[in-house]
Amino acid sequence: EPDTAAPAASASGDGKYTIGVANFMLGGPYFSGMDKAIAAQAKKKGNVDIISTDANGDAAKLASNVEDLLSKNVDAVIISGGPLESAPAVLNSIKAAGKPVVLVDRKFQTGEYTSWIGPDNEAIGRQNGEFLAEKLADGGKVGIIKGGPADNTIGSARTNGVKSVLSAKSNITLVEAPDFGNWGSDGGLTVMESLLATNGDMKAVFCENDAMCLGAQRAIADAGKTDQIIIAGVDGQAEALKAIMDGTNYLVTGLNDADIIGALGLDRAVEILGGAQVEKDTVVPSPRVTKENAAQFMNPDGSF
Amino acid sequence: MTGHIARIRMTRLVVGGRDVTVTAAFVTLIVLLVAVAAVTSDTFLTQTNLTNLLKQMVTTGLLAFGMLVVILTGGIDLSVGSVVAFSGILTAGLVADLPIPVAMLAGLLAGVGFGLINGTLVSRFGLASFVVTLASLTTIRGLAFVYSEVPIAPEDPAFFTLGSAMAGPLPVSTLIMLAVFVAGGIFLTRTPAGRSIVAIGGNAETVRLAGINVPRHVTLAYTISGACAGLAGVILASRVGIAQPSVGVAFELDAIAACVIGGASLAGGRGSARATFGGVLVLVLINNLLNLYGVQSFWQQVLKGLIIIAVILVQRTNRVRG
Amino acid sequence: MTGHIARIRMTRLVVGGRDVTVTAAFVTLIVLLVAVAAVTSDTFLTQTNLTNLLKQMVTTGLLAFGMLVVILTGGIDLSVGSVVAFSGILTAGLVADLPIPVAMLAGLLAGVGFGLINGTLVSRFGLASFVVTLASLTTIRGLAFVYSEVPIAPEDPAFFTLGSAMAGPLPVSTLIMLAVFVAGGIFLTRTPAGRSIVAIGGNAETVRLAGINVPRHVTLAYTISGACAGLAGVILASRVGIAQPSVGVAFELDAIAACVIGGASLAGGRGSARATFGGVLVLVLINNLLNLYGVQSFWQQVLKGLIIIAVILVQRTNRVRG
Amino acid sequence: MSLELRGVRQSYGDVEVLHGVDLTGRPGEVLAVVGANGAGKSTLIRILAGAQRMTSGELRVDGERVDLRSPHDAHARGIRTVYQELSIVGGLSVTENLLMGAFPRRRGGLIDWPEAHRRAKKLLDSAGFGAIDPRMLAGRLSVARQQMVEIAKALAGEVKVLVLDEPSAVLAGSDLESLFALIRRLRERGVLVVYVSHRLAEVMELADSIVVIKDGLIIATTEPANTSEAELIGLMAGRRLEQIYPARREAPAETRLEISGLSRKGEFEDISFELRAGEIVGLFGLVGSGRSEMARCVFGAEPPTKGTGAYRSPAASIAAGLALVTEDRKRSGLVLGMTVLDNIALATMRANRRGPLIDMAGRKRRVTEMIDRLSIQPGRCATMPVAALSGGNQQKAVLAKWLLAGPRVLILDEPTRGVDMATRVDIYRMVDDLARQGLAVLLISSDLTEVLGATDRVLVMRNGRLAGDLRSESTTEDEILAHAIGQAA
Ligand SMILES: Nc1ncnc2c1ncn2[C@@H]1O[C@H](COP(=O)(O)OP(=O)(O)OP(=O)(O)O)[C@@H](O)[C@H]1O
Ligand SMILES: Nc1ncnc2c1ncn2[C@@H]1O[C@H](COP(=O)(O)OP(=O)(O)OP(=O)(O)O)[C@@H](O)[C@H]1O
Ligand SMILES: O[C@@H]1[C@H](O)[C@H](O)CO[C@H]1O
Ligand SMILES: [Mg+2]
Ligand SMILES: [Mg+2]
Repeated sequence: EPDTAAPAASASGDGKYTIGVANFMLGGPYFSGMDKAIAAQAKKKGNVDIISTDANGDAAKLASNVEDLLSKNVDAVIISGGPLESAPAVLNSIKAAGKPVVLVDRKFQTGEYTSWIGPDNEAIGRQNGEFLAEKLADGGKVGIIKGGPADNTIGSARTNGVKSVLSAKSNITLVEAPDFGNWGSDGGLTVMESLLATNGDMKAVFCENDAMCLGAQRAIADAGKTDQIIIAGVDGQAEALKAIMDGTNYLVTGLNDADIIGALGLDRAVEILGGAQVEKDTVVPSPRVTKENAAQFMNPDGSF
Repeated sequence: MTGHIARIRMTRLVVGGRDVTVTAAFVTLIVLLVAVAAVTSDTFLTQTNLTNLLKQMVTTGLLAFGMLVVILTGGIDLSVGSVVAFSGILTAGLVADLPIPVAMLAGLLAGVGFGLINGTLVSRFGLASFVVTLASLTTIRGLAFVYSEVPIAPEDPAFFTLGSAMAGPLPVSTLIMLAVFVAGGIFLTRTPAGRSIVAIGGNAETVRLAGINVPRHVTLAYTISGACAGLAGVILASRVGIAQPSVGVAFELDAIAACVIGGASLAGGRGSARATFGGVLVLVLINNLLNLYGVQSFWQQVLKGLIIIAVILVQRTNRVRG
Repeated sequence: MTGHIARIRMTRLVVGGRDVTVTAAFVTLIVLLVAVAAVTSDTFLTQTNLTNLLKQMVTTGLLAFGMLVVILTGGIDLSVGSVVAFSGILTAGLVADLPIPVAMLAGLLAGVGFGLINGTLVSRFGLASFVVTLASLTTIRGLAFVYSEVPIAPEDPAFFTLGSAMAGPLPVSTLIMLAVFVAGGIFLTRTPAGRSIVAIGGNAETVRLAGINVPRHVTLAYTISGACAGLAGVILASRVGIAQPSVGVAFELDAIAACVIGGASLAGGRGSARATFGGVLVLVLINNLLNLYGVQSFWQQVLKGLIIIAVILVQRTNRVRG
Repeated sequence: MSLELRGVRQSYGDVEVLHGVDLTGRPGEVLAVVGANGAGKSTLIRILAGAQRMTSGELRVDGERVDLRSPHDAHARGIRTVYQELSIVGGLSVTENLLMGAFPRRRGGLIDWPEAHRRAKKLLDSAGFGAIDPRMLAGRLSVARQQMVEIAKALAGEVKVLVLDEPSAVLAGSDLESLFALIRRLRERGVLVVYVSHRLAEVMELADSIVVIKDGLIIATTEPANTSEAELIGLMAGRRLEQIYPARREAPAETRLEISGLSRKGEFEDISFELRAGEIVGLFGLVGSGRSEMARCVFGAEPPTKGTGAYRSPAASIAAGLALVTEDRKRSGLVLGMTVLDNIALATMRANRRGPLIDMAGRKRRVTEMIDRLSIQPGRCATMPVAALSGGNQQKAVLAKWLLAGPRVLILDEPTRGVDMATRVDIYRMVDDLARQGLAVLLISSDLTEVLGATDRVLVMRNGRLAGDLRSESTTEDEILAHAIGQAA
């Protein structure tokens, strides 16, 4: 099946590709889900071997890992950059080795890459903002819980999206939690508790991802405000989808599925290796997930 | 490396033959923090905020007590954050097959087990606690992810009880933490095992020569810390309702800070449950205040560090040299 | 808390009147690691992989040397990871207005400044280094974000040079790190200041009575650590091509591990530049091997912790009791 | 209870330090063990205490062979030990130090603190050290008082054998008397007392039998009635010592140190004296009389509250040619983890440089010379960790460090504490030589004989004040003591 005459034939010459995956950090369900999705898709293809690395959150280690991969003569590199904003020197070294590089989820701010596949975070934010605006027709306070740290543009793009819609509504007040939820449920819980102490009259809360929303939901339940405060998140994490389906106060999320992005990323790398002309940036649509359509996004075999 | 400080002579407060200057300064500090908070923020004294405070103390409190016991022996336990993650995810994972209390007990016992291993490596093999627990921090975190890479959210709402139930105005989890401090205080001041642990931190060789089994007591100290971390992990998972393998990173730092703010010496042999509880209180109050004032996250970090320095500076100048 | 180990009697290796058992065991360990790697992996000995290894050592190596100096005094410097972030972002930020070398110097000097502050708090005010640097870890991290919330990527490709240039087969950054170790080794063994630092960790009072200015030397130790962290931050930013205020979390742990694997005692007074370099090598080799064998990330963590324990166990049983 | 050691051997690494020791002690006997520094006395005692397991050989208790695996085993058999090095936990109260591991408990297992303090008080009283407050933090006590606590601690529980390793080294006057009285009481109760000391006078006074240990072997067993101090010294040292103290002749030259009205609150008050080149001045006083504090203050280790003549810092002192050999070598004299070489060179690093670097070869040469001069642990000890030296040799290493600095004024605080007779003689001779070359020496000592024998002049301190200034040639031990306890005519 593989086309041996393709311009970028596999290095081993046997029609099999080896693709290196450089994860900036795997220690989060989204990122490990992404890594698994890439591997699963490679298995599905049959002619792709995956070498996966984890930099454990250390940018220098990411650089070394990429060099490791290049020294193993991989055909292409996929970077799942997580909270890393960019790595121009790393991209340079891949370019110098003449290999294509595909970015998944995280689009680096600077440096040259071959192709990127990921969500439009600002759009997800806007979508959530519009949903909340609909639900809060009578206005009210909306809390915002950010993941942090401050240099994380994925999160701030989402929050900016929400704000761009809601700040235009005169009857809606935004309250941003001063501290970060660190993208986890425990952080979401404590930040929400503090927020509830200062702004008990909130009508809704938006979190930059589902994990934090799930924690926030418990804080709201503990405070006995389940009927008062609605929740909007991002990602489509399994537990969040379930909460939405179950008809709780968790009403909406914007799909940012690691399974889909990972699979597309692998496909994209293979296409490039096959010599295809590909789109440079591909935005994966992030449908609004509510009670009505949640079931269709629930993937029992998914890794996220 | 102590002892070369700019000497500041202070008037000392002596009550009933005991020098209580440090205690007095410390209580003053806490009262001051509370007073400032109450006056400048209209939220501080609300029921919700106070309940929050009580709940937010639980994890740091439990870890700090366990850490204190280890610090008293002259050691340190860096692995507690990873133990929190492991015992939480283990409990949440077991809930599918076992009754909730049994699953929770298993989580706690996992902490005990890790503590035993840490303690044995330190006491029987004479390894430095810092490295042993640094290594186990890494290994146990890895194990938590190996057990489950993704968060586990038990369906049964009874799983939330431990973390969110209230006993009157007080959260049950806070009561548990307080009980640990009270029992732990008695243990440290009034039982032979507790006294041995304190003495070991002062001079292990002397304790050995006094015929006391030093390795056994050191192991006990790490086991207590492991148990506290296990308990903290179970309570945290129950409170959040979801157990995550990534939870608890850097928790050890707050626990250590609480001990030191409470006047414990990292060289061992000095520290008390009561003062450590005070340290926990100070830390939680600082966090709470910075939030109530809406200080931005990274300025919070800047200030938190500076406040900690200020607090221990005050402590330092108030302490009689030994 | 040392000294109660299961006693294992070993034949000792004595060369020219010196007991070199530990050194020999250590060198054997490294040779063994390399041999296993070379035999079992066809990638290990490739030029790229070796270059890669050399580059990977730079950050840990620089931080480990600075950490060693502080550890020798009996202290610890937890703030190095935050200093790496700060000096990196400062350098990248200044590149817009200043010539690159000047900006880099500024980054290094920021490290020196933080080290000075840490050292002064520890030595002049008698505060425990663990808490001082724990607090400054928090504060400096916050300051990095205050300086710039967003990452800074200088446009000028010359910014990448320091981190990626090669001098023949060797990366320039590695050469810099090696130079630090060589100069540092001489400093510690052959200069009065270096010997004083080692002695202070053994018994500060004795050193003070020998007419040596203890606070000044302790401050110097933290300053050296700060300088190393500053340098590491500058090189890291240059290597990645972008400076991000959130980098460097938990870097201190690897640095400490390297020192201890190299046989340094956290109580102070014992440790050498050469052995610490060995420790860095062991750590980097472990990482590299686990990667080459394609061990899954979380299992890597599990194994890494276990290997560290194994290494220090071997070290421990080989050491003569003092 | 009787104790019997048979063919006891002990090795540290490859070095054997006991080569088959046989020793017998009977109930109600005071058995003195004497020997030069490094002869193996403390090693022997650690074996008896269960603190160290012998490499080979056997221990019989009342004829039955026993294996002491830990100090706990020894305690269980009523063998209690006071070690040469202090092992007080400074952060705990005296009571806790005394009762460690054997607290009275209430029902429910909790410690009964009031009862514990009562027992501690009783213990101190019965040992004759009733002046110590059991509730006090042990770390606040002077070295001598800590030593008393150590002794009292050994009496907690049932004692059948009491092993004392140089218990008297830091004691003087009535404290010493209390100790002797205690030992005699124990003997009457049938306790076997094993007593190690370098103070031969007290050995002759106390002991029922004496064993001499030399280089890890017992070379003589005798009784006070059948021997003399001189003979013992000859046996220990392997040579005869003609005269212990060199004859002093006066040649006081210019003033080297002039202290005037020096005070430090709570420690000493209004101290004035001067030291001249060429003279050796003794400083005697009872425990806690403030001698050490005063010396430290002169040296700049602590600031005075009033007065002149003291230096600003140890560095300033050293620059002016002062040297201070402190009384507690472990706490302030040595860096235990470093080599003998590093320790001896510590105070002279800056002076011996080549450019920025230490002159390593020159340093080694100078230190080796000093090691030879003081015969510190004969053999190649320069690269050994100083902690592996015997107590007396450690003391000599401290002395060597300061002699290397070539001082003009030498302050010695209990410099012969734990040092054997032969070495003492060497030290006295060396100090005498140095004085003849123009050094001014202040010799602080709790050993009356030494204070009188080795000096030209004796200052006496009492309760932090100077209570006497006597000429050595014309005074007596009794007169010095009378000044020290405030009963001088
Ligand atoms: N831990 C050790 N390691 C190596 N050698 C040791 C150790 N402890 C003691 N030694 C050696 O054993 C020998 C006997 O020492 P010991 O302390 O028993 O002498 P001692 O008779 O008590 O001397 P002193 O009168 O000076 O106290 C000495 O040569 C000493 O250097
Ligand atoms: N009764 C006491 N109880 C506790 N500590 C005391 C007592 N008397 C004196 N001290 C302590 O001893 C210190 C003075 O002891 P110092 O060591 O200077 O005396 P010294 O004459 O050198 O006696 P020593 O033989 O103990 O060295 C005082 O500052 C005090 O802290
Ligand atoms: O997009 C991802 C996910 O939303 C995740 O939850 C956090 O990190 C971001 O990069
Ligand atoms: Mg001895
Ligand atoms: Mg004295």
